Amino acid sequence: MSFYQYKDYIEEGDIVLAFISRQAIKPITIKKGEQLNTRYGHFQHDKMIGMKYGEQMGGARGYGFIYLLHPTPELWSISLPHRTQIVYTPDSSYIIQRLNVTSGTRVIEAGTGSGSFTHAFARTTGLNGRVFSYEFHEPRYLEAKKEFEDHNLENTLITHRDVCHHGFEIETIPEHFSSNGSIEGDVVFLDLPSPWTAIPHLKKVISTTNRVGICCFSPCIEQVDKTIKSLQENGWINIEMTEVAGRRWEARKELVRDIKDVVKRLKDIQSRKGQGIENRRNVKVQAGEKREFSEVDNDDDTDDQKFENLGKGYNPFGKGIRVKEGDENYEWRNVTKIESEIKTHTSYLTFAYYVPSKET
Amino acid sequence: MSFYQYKDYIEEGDIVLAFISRQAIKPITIKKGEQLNTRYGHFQHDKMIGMKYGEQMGGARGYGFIYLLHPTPELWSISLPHRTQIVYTPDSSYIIQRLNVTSGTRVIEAGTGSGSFTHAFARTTGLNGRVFSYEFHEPRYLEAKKEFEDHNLENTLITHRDVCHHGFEIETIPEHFSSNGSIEGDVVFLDLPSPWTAIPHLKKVISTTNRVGICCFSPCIEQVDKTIKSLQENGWINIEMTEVAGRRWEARKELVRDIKDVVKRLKDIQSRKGQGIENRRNVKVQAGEKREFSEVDNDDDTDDQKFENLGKGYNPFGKGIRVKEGDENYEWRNVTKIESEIKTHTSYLTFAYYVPSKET
Amino acid sequence: MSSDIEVKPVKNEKVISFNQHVLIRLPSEGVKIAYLKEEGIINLGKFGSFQASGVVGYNFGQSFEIIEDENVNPISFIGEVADASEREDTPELSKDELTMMFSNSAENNQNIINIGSKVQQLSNADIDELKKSGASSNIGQQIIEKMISGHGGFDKKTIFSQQKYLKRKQQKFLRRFTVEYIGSSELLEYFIVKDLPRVHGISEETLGSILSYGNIRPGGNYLVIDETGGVVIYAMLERMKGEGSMVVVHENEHVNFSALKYADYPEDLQNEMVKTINWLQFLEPENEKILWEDVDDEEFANMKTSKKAQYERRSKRANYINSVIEVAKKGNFDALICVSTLHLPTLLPEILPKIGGSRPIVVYSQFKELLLDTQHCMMSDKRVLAPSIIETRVRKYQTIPGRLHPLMTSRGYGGYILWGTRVIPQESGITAVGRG
Amino acid sequence: MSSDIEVKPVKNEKVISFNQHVLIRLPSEGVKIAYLKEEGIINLGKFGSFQASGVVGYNFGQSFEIIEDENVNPISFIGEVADASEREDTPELSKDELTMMFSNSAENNQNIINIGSKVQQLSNADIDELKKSGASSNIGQQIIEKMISGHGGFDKKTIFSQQKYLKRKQQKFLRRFTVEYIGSSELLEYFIVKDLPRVHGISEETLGSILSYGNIRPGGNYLVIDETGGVVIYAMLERMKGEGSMVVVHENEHVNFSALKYADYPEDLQNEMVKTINWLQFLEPENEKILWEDVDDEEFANMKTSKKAQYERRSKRANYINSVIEVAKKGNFDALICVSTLHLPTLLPEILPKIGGSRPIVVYSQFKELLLDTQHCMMSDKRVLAPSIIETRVRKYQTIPGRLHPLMTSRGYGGYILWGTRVIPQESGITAVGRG
Repeated sequence: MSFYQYKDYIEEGDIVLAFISRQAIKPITIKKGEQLNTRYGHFQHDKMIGMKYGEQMGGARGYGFIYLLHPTPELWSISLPHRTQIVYTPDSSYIIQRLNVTSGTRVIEAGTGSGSFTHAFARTTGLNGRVFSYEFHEPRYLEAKKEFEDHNLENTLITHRDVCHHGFEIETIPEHFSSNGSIEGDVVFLDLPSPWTAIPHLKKVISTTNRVGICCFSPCIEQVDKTIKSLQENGWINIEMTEVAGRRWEARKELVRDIKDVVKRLKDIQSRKGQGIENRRNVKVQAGEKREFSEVDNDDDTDDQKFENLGKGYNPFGKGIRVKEGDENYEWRNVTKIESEIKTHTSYLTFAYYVPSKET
Repeated sequence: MSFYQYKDYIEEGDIVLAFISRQAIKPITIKKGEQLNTRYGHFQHDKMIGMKYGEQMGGARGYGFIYLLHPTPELWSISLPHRTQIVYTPDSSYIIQRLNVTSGTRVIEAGTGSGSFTHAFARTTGLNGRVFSYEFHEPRYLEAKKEFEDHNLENTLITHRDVCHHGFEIETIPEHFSSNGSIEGDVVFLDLPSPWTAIPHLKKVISTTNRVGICCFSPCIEQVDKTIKSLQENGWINIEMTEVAGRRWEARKELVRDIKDVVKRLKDIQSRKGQGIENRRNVKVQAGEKREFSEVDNDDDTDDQKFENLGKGYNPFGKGIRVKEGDENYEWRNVTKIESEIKTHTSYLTFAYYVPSKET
Repeated sequence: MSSDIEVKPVKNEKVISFNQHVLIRLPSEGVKIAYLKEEGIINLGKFGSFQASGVVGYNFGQSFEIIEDENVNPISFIGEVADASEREDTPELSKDELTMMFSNSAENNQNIINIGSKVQQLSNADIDELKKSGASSNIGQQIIEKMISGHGGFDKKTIFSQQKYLKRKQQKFLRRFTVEYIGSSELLEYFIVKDLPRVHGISEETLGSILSYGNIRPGGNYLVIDETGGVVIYAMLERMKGEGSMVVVHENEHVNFSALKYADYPEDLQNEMVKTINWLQFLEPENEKILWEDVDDEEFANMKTSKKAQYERRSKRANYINSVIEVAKKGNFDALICVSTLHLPTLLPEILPKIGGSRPIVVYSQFKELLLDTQHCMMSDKRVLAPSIIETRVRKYQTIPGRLHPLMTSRGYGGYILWGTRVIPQESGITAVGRG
Repeated sequence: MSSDIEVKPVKNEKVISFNQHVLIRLPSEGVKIAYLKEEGIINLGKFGSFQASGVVGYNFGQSFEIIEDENVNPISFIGEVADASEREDTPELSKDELTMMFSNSAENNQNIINIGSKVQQLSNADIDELKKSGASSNIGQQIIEKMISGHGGFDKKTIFSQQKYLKRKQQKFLRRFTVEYIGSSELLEYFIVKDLPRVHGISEETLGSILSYGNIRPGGNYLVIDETGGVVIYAMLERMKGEGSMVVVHENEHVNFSALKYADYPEDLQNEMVKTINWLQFLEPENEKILWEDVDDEEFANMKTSKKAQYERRSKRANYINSVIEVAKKGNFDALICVSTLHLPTLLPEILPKIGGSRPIVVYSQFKELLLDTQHCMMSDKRVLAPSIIETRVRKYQTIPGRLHPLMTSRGYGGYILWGTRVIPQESGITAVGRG
């Protein structure tokens, strides 16, 4: 299992994302003898071995099912618990695209946070690229370090460091991460409480030979203000702040309720009411153009009770009974429904470039 | 013609909004002998008199048409030239709703600006309500004053005033505008460059007997910051800043392009190509499962030229010919298309309330 | 201009009064509707209860805190900090200061640690003790602060989890509330919180746009379809404030006006302004008119008392139905306001003749796709000019100077409106120029 | 881990080089693509023209101003202010200062007056004179400033009209530009400006989400439908940088790769990575394989020279088609990337078997309604898990400290993607629990 390429069949030691529902995707590492227990069933690792990634798997006791998914940075990010601070795909995909992160790009990221964006950087830069990730908070650093090792993120180097105070330089860069003894980052991503304190340290670690892009990720507008000023003071150009709004829509069906059926139903009610009255009181129903009062009026309580005995009557829209969405006995219209909770803000994204001057 | 009620038939002196196109709605005042000239035709006022509001009207020389619309604040706002600063309906309708402006509400508005929002306030508060509008800029004040008179906005009083420096108090309030000798505004709308300088003056003119709502309308975030501080210092509570995004969608149709037709067309091309080659070269076309090379290859220039002589061939999607949207010979799918230019920002709206303390 | 006509208010909108419904806004951002009876006690559940008489006489918008014996004290706003002298313990932190602190840590969230129950040093027993220790309502605030100060990792939590934490705690302990007038926004908010599908996901801003694009104003005469139980009708009535009328078309035997029970309109005023008619009556007026002939005086005099009552009731109802059918037949309504799940492409052509020239057509739906079909139907029907689907979305901000940002999440709803203008096309003799 | 493998760059992405296309960004926010030939002159129309050799050797991202004799000077950025010593006249206003001034007046726009041509005190003759008076390129800046200072009402205009005014003037006179590498965002931007319908309204952010949700990376093997003329293919190639491959299915005799002409990929590399096949070949592979038998050596030797060339060409082409048909038949692609106006509910079931297990399906459309139909089709077809329509929209700000606000208007485009995961459902024996 690797974030750098797909494999087809599951083996022991592989990571599988067990898709239980849209809201529940659980990462597991396959180990003989173990079992995944969910409220939708129990799933033995032994049986997963040899199955195809993507396969649907039935539960051990004959009920429930999951799908066995191959990890990708995008699925990984939605499998993380929501309490963690995560840079989700609408933001990360835009940052990657806008800063032209491709195979071979050298990325500087601080802080690592949940490590979700690190995965996307690692995948996109590939084995020819390098990701230098910095995390200040030690427990989180250790957790991320282990996770990156478990996930074989070979092109990623995580460092325990408060970059705001101590900068980005690494004394002993492993040789295969070094570019002429230096970091030489092409792209910088700062998800820090005070990026303006880190920006002055960047000059020592960014590329000396090509244009460098940066994105600073800050929730509050006042942080943006300070960030812009710091970027300006440190020679960054083309500064532009943006926001990304990501929305997700589900497919739904809405019942087509035609007026003809409404009218038919109202007529049915009237005729049954008239019939009821006739039966009960033997009142002669006028066969004229206009209606007898009793056919339209039912504010007489005793009438109502009696009508109920006449049965359910014509009901075109299944009111009162539960109509299953998409029931073929009814006509439906496809509609899109927005997710029930939308992310109205993630952070402000401040982009800029640094162009090292060229001696000519 | 009045913004307070509809009339059915057009009379001399009435204002008519001549709907020429979605982009061109022209307000005219009906005057015998005059003519509206547009590039879509010429329209005589004389003929408009006696026509119904809403009627389609043909041009004088037998071509072109317009619709004769009754003014409403919403149509009025879209009839204004775009260069003017206008509070459009997505913002104004929200402000009116959120601040509970209804029949009888007493509104304070500064500045008047294009007068567009004033119309909406005047309509909604009705003849029992009052609108106190302030404009600093004299030419704009004079223009708005005349317009309000022409439009019979009887419940609206416009004052030429720099409210930031001189406050809102009016020395001689016309009696039918006065409430116990005072303005006693229930709702305040400030569309000013520096609302924070006007806020301290409000206390003298807002209601002393009920909760007062305010909305400050500012394009820049830094203005919001100052506004919030001023509101806090002046005892306003429940301060909340919001943004309104308004989007407009048009109905369009997209051609349904089925894969069966694609395949049919490719087969048609091949068969005509094969036929062409056969005709020209008398090459025996193999009747086997697989294709003769010449049927799929056409990188021979001379072939291409010859094929053109074979006629248009099967063309399921009208490529090359212009298919009119909705042409009944094709299958279509209804889609919504967003307007070509969207307003991504109007202003930030900062709301707050002031509750006069009650002696108990 | 009716400058000296003083409109009789149908209910008190300014001062909290008896025999009226009010909206109670709770620290949890929850809302509740209560009816203020004299001698009545309003129970806010875990927030406590108070005597209605304690709040009556204050202006709407007033905040209170519950003190001993179901009494209340007015406070300037729901986040107000009580005097330090009333406090018993340190640290003294106002809600604003707390919020500042929480937000502050967003700029310094490097120390976030995983907070389990172990760092929350206050036991349930501690909380109970605190609850007992003071009769004053600021105990709620105190408990929150104590919990926060006892919460080792609190200032290290992320802004998001802190907000959630504070809200959860406020919800649990603060005994404060605000009494508000039930305007249409408040009524809508109540149902959005309580039962969003019932109001078909209409947001406040979309309701506002319905009313503005619909040109709703005092004195108008509207045709209305409202499947929200009356929230839209209430919003219209509030805009009209006693002047004008509407015909409401519905699909059942009885119209559902359940939301109007909080409206506190006098029954006769409501009946005068809101006429109801079902679709059968609307579409087949001649068939559905009720055959009614008054009996002559002699016959009436001979009726039994019970029969007389029935006769009069039926007479009134027949006359009502026939008169509404007449109003609908006459048409020339000042707008169509439609908030419905009915399939409009087949229904709309039946309604359009009833709308006056140049009047607005406003149709709401939760789903843009449904409006799209209606929009296409309008475009082939020449009687609606320039139909557009309009989406209005409000984004709210955390409004703390220095810590401004949009709220991180919101519920996904709001809906769309389709707005056009009823026009009267010429049958013939019109030649378009330069347009497709 | 291939630490010491140095990848040979397919083209120079760092330094402006000859024989490569570049993007030229103009002060008007227009963009242009130019090919840098040695000895070549690049003509920017009204902005002037310059020698290609003047920009070669600088880093991509470098800005220049045109001086005399089609030479250029490097400048630090496009809004850079030249040294005061180089100037001839006052007032000295930098672009930033100007922008500040314009914005400032947004806070003081009470003095707005209707500005007609009469307040613009600079005549065309004045402008011509100014143009002649200096050979230096900062004449553009000077003219703008002169016009502004001569423009009595300028500081009284609204922020909106000022911005428009400044842009119009910059567009007309500033002789500055930036040379940028044509990444996929730049190529897309070029087409958005030049021909939006051609790229089906894809925005930069949506292109980014296609590539991320599609898990595009070096070494992948993708199935692609791209009706944008190759913009999406280019974006994928850029992410893959020489590693991996894709099969592109198209509907015409020849695939349209017109956008790739700016890509500067060596032809053999492009041909190796991008294989093409038409729908007939894809859907009916057995029928569409080409019957080809090599002639024996003797027969070949006896061919006329022209016949030999044709034979070899046809042999190569037949082998190519047959090999691509084989690759497509084999399937197991690492993603489906589909940017097409074809009707997918009928097409998708034919494609799905070719996509490997757990691989992403990403479908783009300009219209949500079209994706909705496809989404419903996926939901009844069990082979796509959890399909969602995703909308990503970026909002850009006027980024001047103290004057921050979102841009007032933007073009309405962007599109939507439908993202799901290809799965392999069990035919039988699965019992759902607790889910509908």
